[in-house]
Amino acid sequence: MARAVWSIADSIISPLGFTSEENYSNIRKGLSGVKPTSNPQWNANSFMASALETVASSDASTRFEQMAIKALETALGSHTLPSDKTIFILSTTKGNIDLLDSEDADHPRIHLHAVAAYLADKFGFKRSIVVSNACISGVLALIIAKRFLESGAYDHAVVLGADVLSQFVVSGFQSLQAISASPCKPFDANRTGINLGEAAGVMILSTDPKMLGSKSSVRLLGSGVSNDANHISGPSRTGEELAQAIAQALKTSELTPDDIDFISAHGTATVYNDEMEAKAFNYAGMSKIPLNSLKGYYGHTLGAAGVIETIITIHGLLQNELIPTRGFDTFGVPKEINVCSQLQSKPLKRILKTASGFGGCNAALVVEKVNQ
Amino acid sequence: MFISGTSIIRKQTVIHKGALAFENKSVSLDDFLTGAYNYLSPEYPKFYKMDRLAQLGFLATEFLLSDFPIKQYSPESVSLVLSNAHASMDTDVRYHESSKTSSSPALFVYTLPNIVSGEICIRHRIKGENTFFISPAFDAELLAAYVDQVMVQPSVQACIAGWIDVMDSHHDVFLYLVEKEQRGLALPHTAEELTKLYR
Amino acid sequence: MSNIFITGMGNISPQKTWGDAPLLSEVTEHIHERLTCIEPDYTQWFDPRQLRRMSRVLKMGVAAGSIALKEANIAVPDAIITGTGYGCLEDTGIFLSKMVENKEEALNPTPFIQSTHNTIGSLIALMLQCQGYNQTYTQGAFSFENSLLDALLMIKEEPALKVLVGGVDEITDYSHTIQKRFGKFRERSESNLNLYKTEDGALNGEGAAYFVLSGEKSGKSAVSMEFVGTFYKADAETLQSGINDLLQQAGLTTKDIDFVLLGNSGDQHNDEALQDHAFLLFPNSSTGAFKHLCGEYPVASAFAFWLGVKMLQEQTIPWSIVLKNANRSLNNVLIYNQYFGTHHSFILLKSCRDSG
Amino acid sequence: MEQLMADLKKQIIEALNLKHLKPENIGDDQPLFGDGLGLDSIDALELIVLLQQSYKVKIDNPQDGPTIFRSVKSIAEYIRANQTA
Amino acid sequence: MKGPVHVAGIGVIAAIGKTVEQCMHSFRQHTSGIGDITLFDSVHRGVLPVGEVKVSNEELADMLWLPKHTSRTALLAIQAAREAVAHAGIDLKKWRTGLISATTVGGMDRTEVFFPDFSKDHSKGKLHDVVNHECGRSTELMADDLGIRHFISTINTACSSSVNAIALGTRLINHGMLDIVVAGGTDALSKFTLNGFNSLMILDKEPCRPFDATRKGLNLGEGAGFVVIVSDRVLQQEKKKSLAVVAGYGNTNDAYHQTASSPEGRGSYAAMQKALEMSKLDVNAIDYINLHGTGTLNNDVSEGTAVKRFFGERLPKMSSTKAFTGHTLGASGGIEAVFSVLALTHQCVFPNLRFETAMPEVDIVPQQKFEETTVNHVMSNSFGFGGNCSSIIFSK
Repeated sequence: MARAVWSIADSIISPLGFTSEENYSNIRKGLSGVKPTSNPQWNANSFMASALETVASSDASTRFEQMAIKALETALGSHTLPSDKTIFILSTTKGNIDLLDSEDADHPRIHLHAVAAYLADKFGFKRSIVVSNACISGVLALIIAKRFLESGAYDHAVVLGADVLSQFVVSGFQSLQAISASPCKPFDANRTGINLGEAAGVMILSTDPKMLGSKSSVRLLGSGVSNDANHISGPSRTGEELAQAIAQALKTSELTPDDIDFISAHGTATVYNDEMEAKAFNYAGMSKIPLNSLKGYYGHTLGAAGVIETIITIHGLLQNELIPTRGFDTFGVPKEINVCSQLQSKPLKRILKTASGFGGCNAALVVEKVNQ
Repeated sequence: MFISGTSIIRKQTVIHKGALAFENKSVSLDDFLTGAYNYLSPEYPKFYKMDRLAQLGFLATEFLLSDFPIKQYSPESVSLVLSNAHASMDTDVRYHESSKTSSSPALFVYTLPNIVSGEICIRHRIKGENTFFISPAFDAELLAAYVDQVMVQPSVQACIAGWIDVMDSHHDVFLYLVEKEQRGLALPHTAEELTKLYR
Repeated sequence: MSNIFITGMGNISPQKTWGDAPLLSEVTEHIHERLTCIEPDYTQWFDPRQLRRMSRVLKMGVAAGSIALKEANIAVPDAIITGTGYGCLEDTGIFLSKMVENKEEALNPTPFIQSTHNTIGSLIALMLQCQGYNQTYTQGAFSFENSLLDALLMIKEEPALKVLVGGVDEITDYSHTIQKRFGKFRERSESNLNLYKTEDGALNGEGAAYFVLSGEKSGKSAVSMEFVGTFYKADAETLQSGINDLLQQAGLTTKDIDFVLLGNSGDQHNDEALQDHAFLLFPNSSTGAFKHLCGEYPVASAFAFWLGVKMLQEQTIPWSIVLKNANRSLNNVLIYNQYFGTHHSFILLKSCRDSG
Repeated sequence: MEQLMADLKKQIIEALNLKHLKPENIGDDQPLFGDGLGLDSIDALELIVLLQQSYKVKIDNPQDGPTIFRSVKSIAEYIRANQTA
Repeated sequence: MKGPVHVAGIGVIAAIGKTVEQCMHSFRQHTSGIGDITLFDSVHRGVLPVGEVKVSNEELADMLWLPKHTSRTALLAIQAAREAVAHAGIDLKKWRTGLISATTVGGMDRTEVFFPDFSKDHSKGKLHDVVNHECGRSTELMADDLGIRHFISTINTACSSSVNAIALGTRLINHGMLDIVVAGGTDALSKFTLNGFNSLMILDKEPCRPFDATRKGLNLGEGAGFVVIVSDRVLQQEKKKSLAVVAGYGNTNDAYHQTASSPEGRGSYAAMQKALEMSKLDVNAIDYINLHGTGTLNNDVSEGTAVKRFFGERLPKMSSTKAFTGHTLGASGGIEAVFSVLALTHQCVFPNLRFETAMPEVDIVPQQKFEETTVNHVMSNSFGFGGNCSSIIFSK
């Protein structure tokens, strides 16, 4: 029997706040970080994005690192983790890619493993690894952490998901014509693409229930990961593969679809992604289960998305609240799904977090509330 | 867990299961890659659209699976755990250059390391899980430990794992196949064996 | 001592390896992408009627066998053992292309008859009317070593036997074209003498060499074969323990090896590994290489065998083969061959001048 | 007939690689097998192929070889008798 | 340190069965495997009968979990060798194990696929079709599959190859160099051999009739047969049953002609003699001979004459099983070694199908019915082009 893996602390640094609680309360209020953004370094013209204007680089650290450090400091708080029993996992797609634009293009920390080592060193973690698997990186990093903890290789894991806006990423998504000129509308009939965003989120996982103290908490259950084997940048036409990852997550949790109370979907608000997800949830027998996408609040934060969206969903789980899908008003996907459009109260026990990304990858993770 | 095959590409030389399979040092890396493709003649014109990382991954798996019928496993039961040091930096730099004039979407889609995983999955119809780690150097401990954890997932039968790095003309690929069953000369899947095989 | 003596040798190779000239006093330079044998005039040994149906590889093999028997001063051996990785490629190619061209109609039988690997050894038997043991091994780069091992067992079983053992392989236009497409062989025409100076891969070669092995010393037989060991897909540790076991059984240690003849082929990847390993195992021995002289082919170790025996017989080290000279007298020569990293073999040759 | 035999001699030398012989060395009636030219059963099979390729004359039973291939003359006679054109 | 070398496991695939058990069943039922070509294209399809293993390459590859472009020669070999190893039930990795295989065509069945494209344009043809062309490669594929690294060898002395493989294995065990050897042979049908034998005009257009007066030639077949031979020590320590012991073997050359056997069968006589001498048996002790018996005019007279000379008037029971399987070339010695061991373990002799009238040249009347009878010593003959002759004796 694998050891139980608990979430013992978390943090989010985003335009919606500098702690998870602050973020959650702003989302409850319906606020969004997405707004017209003018930053000549990123793009000559103004564009719609969720940018974190209050964090700047320092002499020692880049913007990316500053965000990461703040998130780590907040989450770690008073927790001291034994360095030899703790693994630090960084989830990011591009890390310090904006250094390519700076005068310091040869900066050693342009390489992802070097950033991870730098952050690990700052916080005294002996072992760090980097997961860079496109937009499922965050969920995947949680799954990897969970596996390392279950196997007994480590007792604690610090999972950091982070990505920043940059000329690189903005121009890239623009070249793909994927960026919406207005705030994104996941699963909506009038959706026109994504908004980019930047954020950092940290989850501290542990196998030691004593670390939980007296508060209610959650444990990570089963997971599933799959590949479409269809197209490197377009999602599967059928959604079978995401459904397969979900089925795998349920199976390894020893649950059925009915045991899931709420789904935090990927919901990027591109035409094809949202269609694919709708098909997948049908395949998985989950068309009736309420779901949301948090992209309307944060934009697509790439390597951070899986972590911060899991954190917000966990907070909803603990509060027995369903967070609505900001931007959604007219149902617009070819298969029936239950898109949550209003803040609701409901007894919740388990949630499912999914993500899908370039390269055809999909990930799914089940989280369960445990009342102490 | 057992290592049933390996494929190495470095110094413009392909070593398959320990034997020299293809070599051409007198040309550029790109010409070497096309040479190796022509040698295999797999009739997969999409190869020419790929970036170097994906081309290397394509070729290495082509060799790795050339004498292994991976298709006998169900698509869902085969996984991929890859790693490297430079992520997609080789293509990132090229894309970044292109973005100064007009951004190339064809290049941008390759600016993620796991695109190579996607290409391999498409080519071999692999639908199991994939993971991409970034490490400063080939990390036998990480691969041995993590691949074992992937392999104990109930649905997983086989896993293609290893190291696939490219930056400018530097390239270093070491892919291997892990299976639950020991067949033939398969070696135990341990960090020690991996270190030996990688050397 | 094993008491397996080499009493006669015949070698047709890309060098002038027959006749009376001192050992490799002249090295033949080939400027071509493959090394081809320098062939003698076969009519000096055979009636043209005997030669009329023979392909090149058959002539080379039969001639090498005949030279070896002459040197050993025996008319008919007790056994004939042949190693060939590729067999008779030319006839195989002719039959295949005719089969395709003529759409399986009206095919000449001769190339088919002579396409089988045992043609070389059985033709020698037929010409000599030798009804004894007749064997052909075809295990890639172990073909010659397998043959030596068989001879070794045979002489241990019956020391009076005189066994003709050889290794024969040819390059044909078809085989060269196909092998080049595998990218293992270099494609540029350049001097074979520069083989180890560039990184382009191995140089395709060929050759035919036969030896008379016997449990009884005679004539020039101042050299014995102590052991032969083959290692398939072995790692460095297996090779190390393998050579140590073989040496121990022969009552020797790595320190006793005076000269190591290495199977460097010009393929840098495997050459580096081989050389590093040899320097590690035999730090104080002289080392040399031979494939710039004969090229890479499955039975190249038969060329090395000839070279090693000659070196011990004449007590000379040809300058053209030296990689490292440790200035040692020549008593034990170890052939440490490798073939594209998958096939490794050890053969130990020993001088027996002193033991009378 | 003379021309046919002259052609045959050239073709036999070529097909059986009898380079040490010239056409004039082969007598019309000289036995080809055994002590004559020293040909053997493989040569007989080669001659069957030669007749089929050059003269479209088929010999189905190799046992007929010794009679047909006794000499150049007997081959020529067989060709004449069996050529359909 | 010579001790008896035992047969501890057998495996076979041939036109009459994919396993030992299926072959035994065919023998009991007198079911021949000779029929039309169905698995490859040839102008001789429908004209020349063959002994085909009725499983396509794809099915074989699927069955064995091997890649589809693997040569048929290797696929057949792996099937038979796996059966033999499983039958022996010994963990090969615990001992010094060698693999000695025999083949005459190697990967020719794939080279034939490669060659038409290649001959039109030398940059064409898929290289994975020729990569395993060499005979030795099929053995390496087997070694990789069975996990054998200690010693590998391939023998190609045409149709006598596999007997020589088993003999070499026995010697290596006797010399204390190996503990276990998987030995035998394999060959797949190919257009190359079919046309080759056709150019020699020794293929019968009817199912072959070895030793019959009306015989017209041989039928080609395909398959593989392997035995696992072990030292006495292995047998004791692994607590296994000995199926048979290798009592003697002989290898000679007829030195008469490139393809034909001498009329008096001097090479075959000498091979039988050497084998018998080594076994230290009396000539009358041989209970059954599995003859080479290809069905060609030349072989059967030559072999028949040698057998008559060797055994005198008191001939043992004998038959050629090639009327069942076709002539499987390099595999024949291995397949027939398996049959010889079966004769000992099942105490039976196999029929020589389709025999009706004895040859006028030499009066040989082979066994015509499957029969259960006392069999203590079996001789198996295999002769080949180039005059290679081998004979082997298995005893209970």
